[in-house]
Amino acid sequence: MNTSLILQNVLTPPVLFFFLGGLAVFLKSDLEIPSPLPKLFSLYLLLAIGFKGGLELHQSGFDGPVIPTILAAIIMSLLIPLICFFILRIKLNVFNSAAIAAAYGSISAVTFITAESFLYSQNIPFDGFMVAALAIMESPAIIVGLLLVKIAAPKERPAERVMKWREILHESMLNGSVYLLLGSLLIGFLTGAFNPSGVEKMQPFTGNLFYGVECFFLLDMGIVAAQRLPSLKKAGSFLIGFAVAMPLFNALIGVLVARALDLGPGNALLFVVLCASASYLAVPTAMRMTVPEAKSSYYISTTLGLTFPFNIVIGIPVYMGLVNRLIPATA
Amino acid sequence: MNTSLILQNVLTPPVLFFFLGGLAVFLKSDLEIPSPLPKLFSLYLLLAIGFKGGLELHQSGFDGPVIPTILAAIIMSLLIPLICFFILRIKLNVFNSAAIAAAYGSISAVTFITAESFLYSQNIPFDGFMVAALAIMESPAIIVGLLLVKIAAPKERPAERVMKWREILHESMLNGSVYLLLGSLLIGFLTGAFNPSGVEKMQPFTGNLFYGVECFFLLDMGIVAAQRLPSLKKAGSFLIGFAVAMPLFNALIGVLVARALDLGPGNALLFVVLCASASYLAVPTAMRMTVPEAKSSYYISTTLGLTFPFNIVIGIPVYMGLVNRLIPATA
Amino acid sequence: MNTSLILQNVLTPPVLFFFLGGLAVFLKSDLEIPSPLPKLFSLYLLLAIGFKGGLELHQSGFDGPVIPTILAAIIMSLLIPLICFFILRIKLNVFNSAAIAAAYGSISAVTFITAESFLYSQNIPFDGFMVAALAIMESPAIIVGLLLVKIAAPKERPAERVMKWREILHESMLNGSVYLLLGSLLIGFLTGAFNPSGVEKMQPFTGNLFYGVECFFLLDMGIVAAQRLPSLKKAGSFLIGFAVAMPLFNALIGVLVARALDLGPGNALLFVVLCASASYLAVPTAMRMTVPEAKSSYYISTTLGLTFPFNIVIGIPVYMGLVNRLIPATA
Amino acid sequence: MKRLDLIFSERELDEMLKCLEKAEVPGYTVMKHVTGRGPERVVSEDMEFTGLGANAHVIVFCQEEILERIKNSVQPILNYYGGVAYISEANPL
Amino acid sequence: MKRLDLIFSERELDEMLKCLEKAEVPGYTVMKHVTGRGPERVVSEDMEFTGLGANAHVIVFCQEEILERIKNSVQPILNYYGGVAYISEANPL
Amino acid sequence: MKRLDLIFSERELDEMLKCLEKAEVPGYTVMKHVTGRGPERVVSEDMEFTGLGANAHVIVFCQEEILERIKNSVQPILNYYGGVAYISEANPL
Ligand SMILES: Nc1ncnc2c1ncn2[C@@H]1O[C@H](COP(=O)(O)O)[C@@H](O)[C@H]1O
Ligand SMILES: Nc1ncnc2c1ncn2[C@@H]1O[C@H](COP(=O)(O)O)[C@@H](O)[C@H]1O
Ligand SMILES: Nc1ncnc2c1ncn2[C@@H]1O[C@H](COP(=O)(O)O)[C@@H](O)[C@H]1O
Ligand code: NA
Ligand code: NA
Ligand code: NA
Repeated sequence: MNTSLILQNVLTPPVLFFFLGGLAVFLKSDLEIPSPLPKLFSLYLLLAIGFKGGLELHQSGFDGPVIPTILAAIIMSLLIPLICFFILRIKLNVFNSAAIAAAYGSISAVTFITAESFLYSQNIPFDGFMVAALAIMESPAIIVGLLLVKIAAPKERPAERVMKWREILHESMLNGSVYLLLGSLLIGFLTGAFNPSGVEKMQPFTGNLFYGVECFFLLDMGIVAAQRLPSLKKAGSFLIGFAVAMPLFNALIGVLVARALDLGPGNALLFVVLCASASYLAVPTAMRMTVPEAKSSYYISTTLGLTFPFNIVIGIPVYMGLVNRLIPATA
Repeated sequence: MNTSLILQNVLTPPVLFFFLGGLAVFLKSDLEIPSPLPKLFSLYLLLAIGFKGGLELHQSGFDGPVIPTILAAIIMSLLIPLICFFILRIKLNVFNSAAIAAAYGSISAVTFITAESFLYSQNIPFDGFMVAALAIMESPAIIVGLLLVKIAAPKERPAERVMKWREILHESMLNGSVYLLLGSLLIGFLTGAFNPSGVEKMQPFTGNLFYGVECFFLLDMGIVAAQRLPSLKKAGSFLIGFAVAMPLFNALIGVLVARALDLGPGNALLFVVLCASASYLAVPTAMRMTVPEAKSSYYISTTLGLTFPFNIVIGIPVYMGLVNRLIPATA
Repeated sequence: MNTSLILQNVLTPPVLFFFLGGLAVFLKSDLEIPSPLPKLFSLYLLLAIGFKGGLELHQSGFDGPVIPTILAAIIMSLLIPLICFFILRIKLNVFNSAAIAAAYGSISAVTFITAESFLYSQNIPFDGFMVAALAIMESPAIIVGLLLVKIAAPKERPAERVMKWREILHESMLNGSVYLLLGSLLIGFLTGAFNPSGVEKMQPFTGNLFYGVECFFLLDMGIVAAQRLPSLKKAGSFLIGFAVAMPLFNALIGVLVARALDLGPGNALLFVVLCASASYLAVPTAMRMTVPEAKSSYYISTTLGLTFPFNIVIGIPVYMGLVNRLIPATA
Repeated sequence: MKRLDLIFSERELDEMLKCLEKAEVPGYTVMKHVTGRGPERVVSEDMEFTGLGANAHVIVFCQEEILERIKNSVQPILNYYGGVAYISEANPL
Repeated sequence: MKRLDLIFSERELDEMLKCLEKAEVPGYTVMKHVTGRGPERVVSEDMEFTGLGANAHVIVFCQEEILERIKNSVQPILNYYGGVAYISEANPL
Repeated sequence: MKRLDLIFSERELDEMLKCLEKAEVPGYTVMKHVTGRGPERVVSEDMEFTGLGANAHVIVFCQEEILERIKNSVQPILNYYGGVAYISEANPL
């Protein structure tokens, strides 16, 4: 059954374009999407996800499963980095462990989108408020990561580099992509509440266009991910194993929490994907600034070179299978 | 009443995204829309405004208020720079005064668009031919500015820099943004006349997408405007006062002219906004080339750092209040 | 009759925007579409043409005229470079002749799109499988061009530059634009077959937006083409003549083949345009890498500076006239 | 041989290149989208979309005698519009 | 006069420019979107969208005495975050 | 120490970087999207979209002995495809 889900997932345009991009690198085609075009897509996707999420949050209100789900999401993004940290410390130093842990505690918006597309193509309903969970899971993981550095490695850093709370909060909340996502969420919410004609006029841009831009961006992500593979090989088998096993483990915790929250299968899948995915936007940027001792090739090649493709291609349908098995469809 | 209009204006997506951009700068978020993406939006908006304006000009024809309105617009864009020049000369030299005067005589297309969006959300009708007035007000103000330099400052310039008529016309008519706007207007007109199927096929691009791109661009404009504020402070309180008082004064003249022209409230608001707004595209570019003696930080920080946000956020609803008061709604 | 068709073609938005771009260069306007924005449009158009073509290929299947047309297209793209080569050898060396010949054997996707838009505005039906012919005609011409160099100029090259088959195939099949077009074609086909909901969700992006982006890109192409004209003058009257006469000649062969294939007038025009157009994307890139001895200004200024504008403005309606005359409308 | 670095506003690029061509330089290299601060102006990336543009950085490798010719035509432009020009030693690899 | 070339990650650009301003340089030129490889890191264009950014290349033409001041404030940044700084001779045209 | 400036078509960038790596340079910096004119070609920005690309400007700071190694492998590429390479003096800050 899972193989049929995997096949159904693979044969959608976003995943196919992702393959096309990756294949271009393996075949040494000179296909290239020059900078800053990927940034355009990335900004657009964050803006559009946020805006749509805010709209739907306004429609759904804060009743029912909304608050519990968001709280659970926050707890997951505090808990997962701690688990990851202790596993990573087996082989890596404090700086690298904390940076990678933060990335896995945080989320990947594009993985989330791809999961949404998957649910659409399977005709499984889900709720817009899940985007709020998405937006809110970025910061806590960064905070945990930086705290781990602050606590575990105070002596290894020169005096002027002792981390300040102000800096930690700044990096976790005001990171460009976190800020745009949260801001657009708020704007979507306000627009839904006060300016219904604005909602309609945004729809062709944030709504109709979305799927196509997603495909275009995944084409680029395929190229980027494939170019990270060589440095993943250098990173060694411990990190390679981590980049596949950790998402599966996090997904398992996620599905149990989703079950406890009584989420329907659509929302449950999205919740699981949030737990299983790892950040390659907000977290790496924050870590580069605040923990330059960590090797960026480690947290980039694991999240982007392996976990991201794994989730996009195999993870989502596997997690769906997990959800179907563990959560009764009547929820 | 005006405060309610201001609130209604502030709670639309374009203005909210403008705030989001400005706030990013104040909070020192690293949100950034890298060059040349803003240029993409700017080119798109000019092309789309022009095309739609040309279409509607074709539909409305040149009867009724069209020709008088356009003539009045030209007169305003000749008159306003003269008034500004004499006010600015109190404190500034000929070069700076002429450059700033030209900017305030010219128009800001994005302010115009935002006013259109405001009218939409208020369900107030307006006519497409106003775009023709927009397109036509850019050049005369540049010509006046350059003439002022030619007349008032011939001795302060080295001989080889004496301005030639050819150069003045070139800068005022063939400036990239003026040219694209006028050209697209003409293409829209021709398409409306000869190729109705083309009109329909352009609609998803120039029509449906417009509002979303406007929001995206205003996000960037918020960032850009906020980054100009420090240099505005350096420019001193005279220019700060000028950047707020002048639009209000120009708006007042504008509303009286609109009344004399017997324009309906929608068209009247657009006319007023054309008078009150100041150029940060065509005019600065032209001035940088032909009047390098003028300090670019002066004409940029006033128009972009203060007048633009003022018009977008407070100006438009205030001018609407003015129009409602001075122009009977039956017009 | 042809002049009326030319006029009808000229008065469509794509051609008008092309003129607007070209005129900007002649009038020395500073209108500019900075890099990499043209690349964005170019990637988008290839992706969208490919995807739509793949979809329609899935719908039409491989029956009827599909396979014969594609075979004929391949033969044309092998034959035309040979003819061109022998004509060009009259005046040019082996390297230049081979490079230009390859360009004329290959195709221009934007010319093809403009022809499609022309057919739309004339209400003449055509089939989606023609895009497959388009996609497939790029590579053979490159192969022939490189073979001509391999065969005709082995002694003029240093030993380490002897061309290998591997390299020839790589440049002809894995060139970025060929790869993206073929890949998107395949993805379109697979999506049509396995993911109908994906088709619908791609439509706003690949379908509705297409015409507008085409216009925007043609604005840039107008600028680029006009900037190539000076170097075309330097290239001399032989190449100028070639750049106009060759497309006409190739069109004539094309229309006869189309007649033999029993294509309807819409498909016939597209087939003729494939024969008559010359490549300025895939072929120049491939030639720059593999035949650096050829002067790039030759193959760029002919294809882009003259043949492209000629086809866009005059060629398409003239070929339509030819098709109307030589192919009975009942086909 | 000498290396000349010219930095000035993109808007004067065409004029500047004409000067270089007149001085018969063997070649030149142009980097656009450059920002910076000089004695008079701050040029920042976020203003590029207005058409004010950024700076251009032009590098010329040439013989010393060509520099004299360049100097005469380029200096007035730099004086009027702003920008800097520096020379250093450079030899072919 | 001297020419200073600084190459480091774009993310430290603001901090670096503040150092230069403090050392009272007469001006500077910035080229962003620069890639490269150093002893520790490979910086490639395809990662720019993530916000990790590319390198910046900063050029300063100034008197020798200013270099001393720059050195003291710039060196710790380069040591901590990576990047290189080289000086050469340069004279006004 | 020495500074090497290489300017050539972006399309040869990978090949060129491989040469540098083989010569064991301590690092390099790459600026893409560079235009210019040489004895043979004009490279302009508006053609970048075709995939012909622009030039790349590569800077290497290294010891003199590495230059010899670079020269042997880089020179043939420059001769065949075009491009220039110049050396100047440079010292760490
Ligand atoms: N001392 C300097 N070092 C490096 N670049 C400079 C220097 N002075 C000026 N520039 C560059 O030259 C440009 C124009 O300077 P300005 O003379 O202020 O118009 C500035 O934006 C900088 O990019
Ligand atoms: N020897 C070198 N020559 C030229 N550029 C260098 C050199 N070493 C480092 N760089 C540049 O400095 C950046 C930062 O280097 P790193 O010290 O590895 O962080 C690299 O990405 C290169 O762009
Ligand atoms: N004398 C020179 N000074 C500066 N850059 C040069 C010079 N000659 C050539 N170039 C650069 O090298 C590139 C390739 O030159 P070419 O040898 O014509 O292929 C040109 O596009 C310029 O960017
Ligand atoms: Na996670
Ligand atoms: Na005005
Ligand atoms: Na052809």
